[in-house]
Amino acid sequence: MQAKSSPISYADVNNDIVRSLVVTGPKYYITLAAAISLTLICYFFPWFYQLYYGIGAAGMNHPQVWGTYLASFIFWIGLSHSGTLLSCVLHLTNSAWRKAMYRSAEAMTLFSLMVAASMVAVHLGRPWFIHWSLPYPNQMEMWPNFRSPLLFDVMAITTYLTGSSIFIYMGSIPDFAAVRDRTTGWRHYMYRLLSLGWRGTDTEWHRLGWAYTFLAVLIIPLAVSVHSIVSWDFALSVVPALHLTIFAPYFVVGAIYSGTAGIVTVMFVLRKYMKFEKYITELHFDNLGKLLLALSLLWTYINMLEVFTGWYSGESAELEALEYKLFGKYGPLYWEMILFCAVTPLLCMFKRFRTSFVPMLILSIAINIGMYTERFLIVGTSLSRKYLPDAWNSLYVPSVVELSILAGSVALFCTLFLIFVKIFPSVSIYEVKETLPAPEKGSPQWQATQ
Amino acid sequence: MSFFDDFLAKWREYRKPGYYERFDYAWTMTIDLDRCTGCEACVTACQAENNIPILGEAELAKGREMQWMRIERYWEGEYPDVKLRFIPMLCQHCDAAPCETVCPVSATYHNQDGLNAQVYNRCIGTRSCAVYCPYDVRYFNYTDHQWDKPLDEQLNPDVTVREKGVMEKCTFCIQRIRQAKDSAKDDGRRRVRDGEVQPACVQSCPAEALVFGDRQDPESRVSSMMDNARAYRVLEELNTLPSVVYLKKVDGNAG
Amino acid sequence: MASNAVGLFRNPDAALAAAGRLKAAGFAALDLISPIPLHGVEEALGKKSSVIKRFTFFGALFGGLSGFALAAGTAVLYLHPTGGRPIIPFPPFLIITYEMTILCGILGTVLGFLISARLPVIRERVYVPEAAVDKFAVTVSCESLERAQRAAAILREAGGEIVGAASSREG
Amino acid sequence: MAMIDRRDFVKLVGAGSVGAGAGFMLAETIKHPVEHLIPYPVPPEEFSQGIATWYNTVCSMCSAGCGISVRTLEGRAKKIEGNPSHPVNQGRLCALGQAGLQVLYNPDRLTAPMLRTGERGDGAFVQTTWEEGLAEAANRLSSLRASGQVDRVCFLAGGVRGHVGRLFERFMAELGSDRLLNCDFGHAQTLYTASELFFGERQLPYYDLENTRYVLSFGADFLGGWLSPVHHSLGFGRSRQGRSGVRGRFVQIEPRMSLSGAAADEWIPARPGTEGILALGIARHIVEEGGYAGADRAAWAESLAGYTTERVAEQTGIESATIVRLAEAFAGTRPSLAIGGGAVGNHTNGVDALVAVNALNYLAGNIGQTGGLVFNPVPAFGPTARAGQSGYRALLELAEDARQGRIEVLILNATNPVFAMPAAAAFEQALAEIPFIVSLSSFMDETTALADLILPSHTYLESWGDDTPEPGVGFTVAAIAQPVVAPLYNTRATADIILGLAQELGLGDALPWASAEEYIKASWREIYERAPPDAATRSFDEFWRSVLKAGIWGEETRREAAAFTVDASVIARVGVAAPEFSGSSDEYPFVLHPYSSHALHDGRAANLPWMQELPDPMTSVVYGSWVELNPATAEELELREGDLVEVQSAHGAVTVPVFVFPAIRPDVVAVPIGQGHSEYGRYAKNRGVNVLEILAPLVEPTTGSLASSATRVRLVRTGRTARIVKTGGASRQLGRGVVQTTGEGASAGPRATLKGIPITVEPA
Amino acid sequence: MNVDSSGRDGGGRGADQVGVSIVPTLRLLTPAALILGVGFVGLVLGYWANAAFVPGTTPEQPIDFSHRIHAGDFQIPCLYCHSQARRSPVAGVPSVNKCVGCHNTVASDRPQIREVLQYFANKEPIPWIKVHDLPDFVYFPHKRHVAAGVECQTCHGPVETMDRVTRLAPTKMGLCLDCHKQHGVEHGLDCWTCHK
Repeated sequence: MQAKSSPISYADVNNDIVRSLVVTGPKYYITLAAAISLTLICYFFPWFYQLYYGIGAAGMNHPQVWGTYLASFIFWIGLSHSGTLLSCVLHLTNSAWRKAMYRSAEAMTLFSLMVAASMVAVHLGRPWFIHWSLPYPNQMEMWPNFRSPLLFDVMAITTYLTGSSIFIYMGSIPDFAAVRDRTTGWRHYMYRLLSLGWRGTDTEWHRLGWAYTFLAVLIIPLAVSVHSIVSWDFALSVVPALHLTIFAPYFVVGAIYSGTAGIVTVMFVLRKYMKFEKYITELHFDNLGKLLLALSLLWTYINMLEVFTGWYSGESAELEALEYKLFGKYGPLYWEMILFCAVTPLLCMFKRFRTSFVPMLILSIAINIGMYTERFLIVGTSLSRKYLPDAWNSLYVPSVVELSILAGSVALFCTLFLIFVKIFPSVSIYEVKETLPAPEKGSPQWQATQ
Repeated sequence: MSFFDDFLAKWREYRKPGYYERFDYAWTMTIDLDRCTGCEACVTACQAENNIPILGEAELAKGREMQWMRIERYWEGEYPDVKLRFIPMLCQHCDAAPCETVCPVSATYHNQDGLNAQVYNRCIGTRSCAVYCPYDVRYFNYTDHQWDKPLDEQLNPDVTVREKGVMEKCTFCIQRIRQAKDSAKDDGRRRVRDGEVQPACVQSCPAEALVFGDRQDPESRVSSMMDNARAYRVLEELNTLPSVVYLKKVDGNAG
Repeated sequence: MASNAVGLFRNPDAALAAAGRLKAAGFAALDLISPIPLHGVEEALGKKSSVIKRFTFFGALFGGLSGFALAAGTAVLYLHPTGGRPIIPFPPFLIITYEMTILCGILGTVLGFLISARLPVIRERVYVPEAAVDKFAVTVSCESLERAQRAAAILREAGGEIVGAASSREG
Repeated sequence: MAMIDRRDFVKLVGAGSVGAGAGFMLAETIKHPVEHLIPYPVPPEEFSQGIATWYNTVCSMCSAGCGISVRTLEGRAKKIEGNPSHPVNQGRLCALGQAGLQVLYNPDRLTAPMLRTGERGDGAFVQTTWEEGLAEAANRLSSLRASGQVDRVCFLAGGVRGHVGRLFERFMAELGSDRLLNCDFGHAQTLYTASELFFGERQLPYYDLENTRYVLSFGADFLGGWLSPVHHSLGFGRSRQGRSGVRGRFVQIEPRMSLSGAAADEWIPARPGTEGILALGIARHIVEEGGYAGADRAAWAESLAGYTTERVAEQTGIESATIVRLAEAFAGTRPSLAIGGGAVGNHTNGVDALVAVNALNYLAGNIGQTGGLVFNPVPAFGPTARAGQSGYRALLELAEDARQGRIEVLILNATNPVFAMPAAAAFEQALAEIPFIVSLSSFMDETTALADLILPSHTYLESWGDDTPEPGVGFTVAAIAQPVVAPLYNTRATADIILGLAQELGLGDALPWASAEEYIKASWREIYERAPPDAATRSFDEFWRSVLKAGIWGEETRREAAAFTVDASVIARVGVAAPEFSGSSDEYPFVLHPYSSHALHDGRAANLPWMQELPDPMTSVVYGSWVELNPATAEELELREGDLVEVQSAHGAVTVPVFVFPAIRPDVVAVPIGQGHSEYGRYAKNRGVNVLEILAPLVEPTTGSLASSATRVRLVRTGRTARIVKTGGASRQLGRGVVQTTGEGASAGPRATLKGIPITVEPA
Repeated sequence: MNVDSSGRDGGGRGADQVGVSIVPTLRLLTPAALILGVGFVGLVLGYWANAAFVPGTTPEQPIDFSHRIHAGDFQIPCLYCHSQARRSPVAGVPSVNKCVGCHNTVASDRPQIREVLQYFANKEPIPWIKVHDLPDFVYFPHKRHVAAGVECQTCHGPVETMDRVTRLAPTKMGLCLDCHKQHGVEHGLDCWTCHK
């Protein structure tokens, strides 16, 4: 006998979510197998070939020494930007609609960060020496160069990775406990460990609340700093069209933008295949849609700024770089980006669009394609139009290896996410309960009155 | 107390910008564009001295050329009064080098000869230095290069043969500079004599367009060359303070 | 031998009320186990606020200092003059400092949380699994069986259902 | 936790030992592999490990004869640099010269004597020993001698200079055949003839670029590949900026801008073949208005009467104003210098044109002047083989004789006529008629591929020889070429091979030397006995060693500038006819301008990877060949860079990609010579096209040398495109001030400030 | 309780049995952890053992030339045979005729010496095996160090006591740096001093 006022009761929440963890159909296993094999074939095999042959396996040349690997790196970092950041912001502003989706959003952050980190290794010429970029005592008495923007990256990403993984874990402790009680065998033991023996006493709740808030407060500036730093990899150079002060906000906005679009995609998938229709509703897509609209406008604005400042400088190098970007060999890509990231998102002005799932899915994917293009253009166009015209030699075209690794990185992300949904309750049990009426009690406003 | 003073002193030293100013040499190359004929003797000289690999047509078609010393060519005007300008372009060994700050592992830095050093052993191949270099004079080993036997017998034992994944660039023939310093030490001299060191390109230049020396020494030939109204640096507006100084081409009328 | 009284309630208010009565009756060692964080428990049970913020603060402080020390120290240990900048330039090192501040701040917070919430649990404690679903449990640990029975009585009349089996378990 | 029971213990031990094993192996695998230290059994003198030894010798990559010092380490040649004490290159060296190392260490060298087994030209050879090889050749020769048909033996040499060249002459003389031909494509035969006709001696004067103030160059790419580029570059540099206050001016007159054209202050594209006429136009202006006051003024006036400024302007396509300006500047600036060569000499009026250039020098009074034309003393060895170059016509005769079966044996050395002759000459087919061909080449070039017997010779870095630079430097110099490394393969020095043949043929008493070294030494004894000043004090051995050490020997014997006058008959003969071209201008609208490419020269360097990868200075193209078009022409034909076109002449066609070249006459197309080898090693084979194939067999009447610039062609688009591999990108500066220029006399100005903004403030 | 029991798939484990301590899990994991740990320790030990007890290389040389006899007992200075070290970057192994120089009179009857003479007779080099081997891409001029009065033993160990030369420890960058720091070598820490 459940509370009439609401379709779902506390118990249902537990049941549904525990079921989503323990009950696994063949479809899941097939998908997982597909994802893993794709990762192996498209990601690891080409990478090993590249390790053997050298970066020459990719299409880069002189002076176009950076290519899709770096673009993918920025892209994945960007994708990672919404999850935790959004979750933190919404947690602090205590908005109810966050609660059903933040867990998977944070997971997205985590895994795209991991993929991004792996792209660094793929990008390096001698990845077997990648540890030299970490500060550790060694017989060579050599240390990394802390003046380097790339080292800022190393620091920022490690911090961000640590931070967001801790954040997602802390949030899941009570749920682990709940799952622990309902499972048997190895799962039970696993969750026992993961839940650290959580009981849900008032003290524990109280401490968790504090810690969680502090983490949120710490992570917001961190997230902002991370993508600013990534932008400085470019902005601190003296390359025309990269040496721009606007770059940090440009990157951050772009990152949150693509990240939010990513969340939409993930939400759709979860809703559809994990049977979370009850929890992930029009409300979420509506809000995310609004967010997307706002972000797209902001992004467009900064993009126009970039073009304008470039043109207004009137300096030969800047102008050339700009012209090449807009109308050069890569010109079509630029306009494709404008279409996907500046024009189509305007559809979000209509509530009917925002609240219809499939169109939102398509939009979100389109946006991310556009954003990838943006990253590619940043890397691709400016390097091939630097100061000395004589060096503008040959066009950079990504090689098969590069493209396959790009595809493989997506597969890698999917693999990680698929494993995640079977270990983490991908919808937060206790926070969803908070949005429900207490058993035998009045309206959902109940705990708001406290 | 003394420790504190010591600390302060060190602090001041390390906070002082322009650290390069206290180095004991400031090797400099001047290139007289009015003498340069674009004959590219320097290019081959560099290739022979520094074990620069033979790439093959395929690699070059991908635009992966490797010439530490390259000749850039710029046309001016239209037929019939058209002019072709040559300019030798090599690592400018900037005092304020953008490439140095960006390397995460300090594989490139400013060494005691005031040179922009590239340490192959340390390089992990982020290629960011090449991106940061406004002169595009850093070249990346996209793969291991082969010399058809017995061409490898020519390789210079004083210079490393670079492996794949490593960035490389002009060193001002550091091996020759070391040689000169060595012999200076041998006959008990403190410093290298002017003209004692000549990088391969300078040595070979048929038009004597290239001059090499220490600009700290006011008596040296480079100093006198730099003391010239035609002297300029490429992309001076970037304030990278290059150690390569060009002398403007004189645009003569045939009268 | 100590023993516990555990009362299960169907809604938080009842549980809170019961807890309040117990407190009034001089039972100190109260725990209110709930599936969701309850607000206002502090007042009801008079628990003092947490020490986590100190951990966060000092963690961050340590991080900041060590961050700059790391950057500057390593720069001095092996001199690599780069780009005409000083050996110890501020702008880049401040970024390192910033990142390290946040990193250690986060780690400090986690530490603080674990310590102040007495996690992870090594020796078994009183636990009511229903309270992880939709019940609200009030547990009292008493030094003697008599007091436990008294507590149980109070809980019962507050409308709680006594879960006897949960009593007297020592890990 | 509980005690570990036995099974667990075993597990643990297992894990531990497995780990240990793994660790041990890991440490083992990352250890260094075994390397060996191989000492010399008996080290050569002046050898010392890890320290470089420098040997001075002579460069023979081109005909300039620069002195080189080769750095050797552990018996391997590491680097070639100019020999500082050699007056020609004074320590400097061009790209081609430095690439000599890749001749020595070329992977495609012939490593041992070989006999042809399969059909001619299908490249099937079997290795043999030197004894057999020499015997084989000797049998052929001796049988011919026995039957008194020695004149059916022909020696085709590439124009080796010095005593090795002499050895060939003596060998043929002893053999009794007069068929010794020297043919070197790059050889400026018309230039020699021109100076013979005008100055009355068959050797080149010394062009004193260093001290001149005004140079009129008629088609001579003196900085690129003409005669002695390194020495000319030295002169150019010094004349430009070497003297305070004075800056030499250079004017280049040629249809397609060459390296020298780019370096010049003014580049004047006269109509191809009319440069000589232009020269006479200038000459006439000097005689008539320029105030020429020589005794023979009348004679000149008469013979030049036809070349009025207007007519010349109309013939050459250059404004009269320009002609006048040039004339006045040339006559007005002292000292000035006119040089002619290159394409100008390769027209049907080549010799006349070059004579005209000489006349110009005469009229401006540059003869024998510092900064003008200085006569060289007679070379130390007397006239050398190069002077006796036999041109295209001689080769045609040879081919004809071959067809008639009048050639039994052909000996080839350092020459590749099959590559250098136009297809119209059908030289290859002619060779097929020769029963026995011996090649002394060190590479499998097109001609050697047709040989029956290959006796591979050393490269110049392994063999003995000597040389006098040509043209000289105004005084007598000679240099000895010595081996710098031990021979790499089972090859022999050319001289040794010839001497060996002589032994086999029983000419030992006439050519008594056991080895090339001995021969060279003996011949230098002669020079020594020509009594150098301190011959009394020094023994020959000291002399010999000192020359080897210095790598150069010279006498300060200049020819004092005797008042030079031209014979009236010569003056009367001065005159340049309009050039002839093969093919009518409406059928074949373009004049083909083949030029020897900067890196590959006449194709001899096509097997050197460094040269293949050396970007062409004007176009930055590497590997492969191209055809240069004026932008207007390209526009008109709707051709863009990389479009494949067929360049058709009346005598053949080649298919090449288009390169739009801003500095070439619209009615001229230029194709570099050097690529298009069908043999000659992995780097050269089947790459680009050989434009020489399609040349018309027109000859310059006086010398009988091939008029290689006298072919007209048309372009036919194929519709296909090919990527031109080049290292350069955009070719305009876009106002970036990369190459900055200034007006003349700026050098006098105040010091430029080079201090950038010092980095003292930082945002923090 | 019906609410509570609804949809319970936890195998009906009673509420009362649920424990919260993490200890059971740790217990469960102990053996695996132990095995891994021990394995790792083994790895480290094995690596160290190889480095420590198979120090460098002690190769079998073509001629077992004894430095103990020559440099130790007979006190022949190093630079007598390795004469290049004084003026060249490489110390150099003596040429065969240097050996023969002494040995065609000294102890020329010993079998090993006969081998040397044999090598000399047919003008073959002796294929010595390199013992002291720097890492690649390092430039170490013996000349400078000899001139600076660095004892050969500093890097090569007490060779004069070895019958068969062995490399005591692999030469690593740290070694060079320490020495350079100790003796305050001018710019001794500049990378390009050794790497070019």
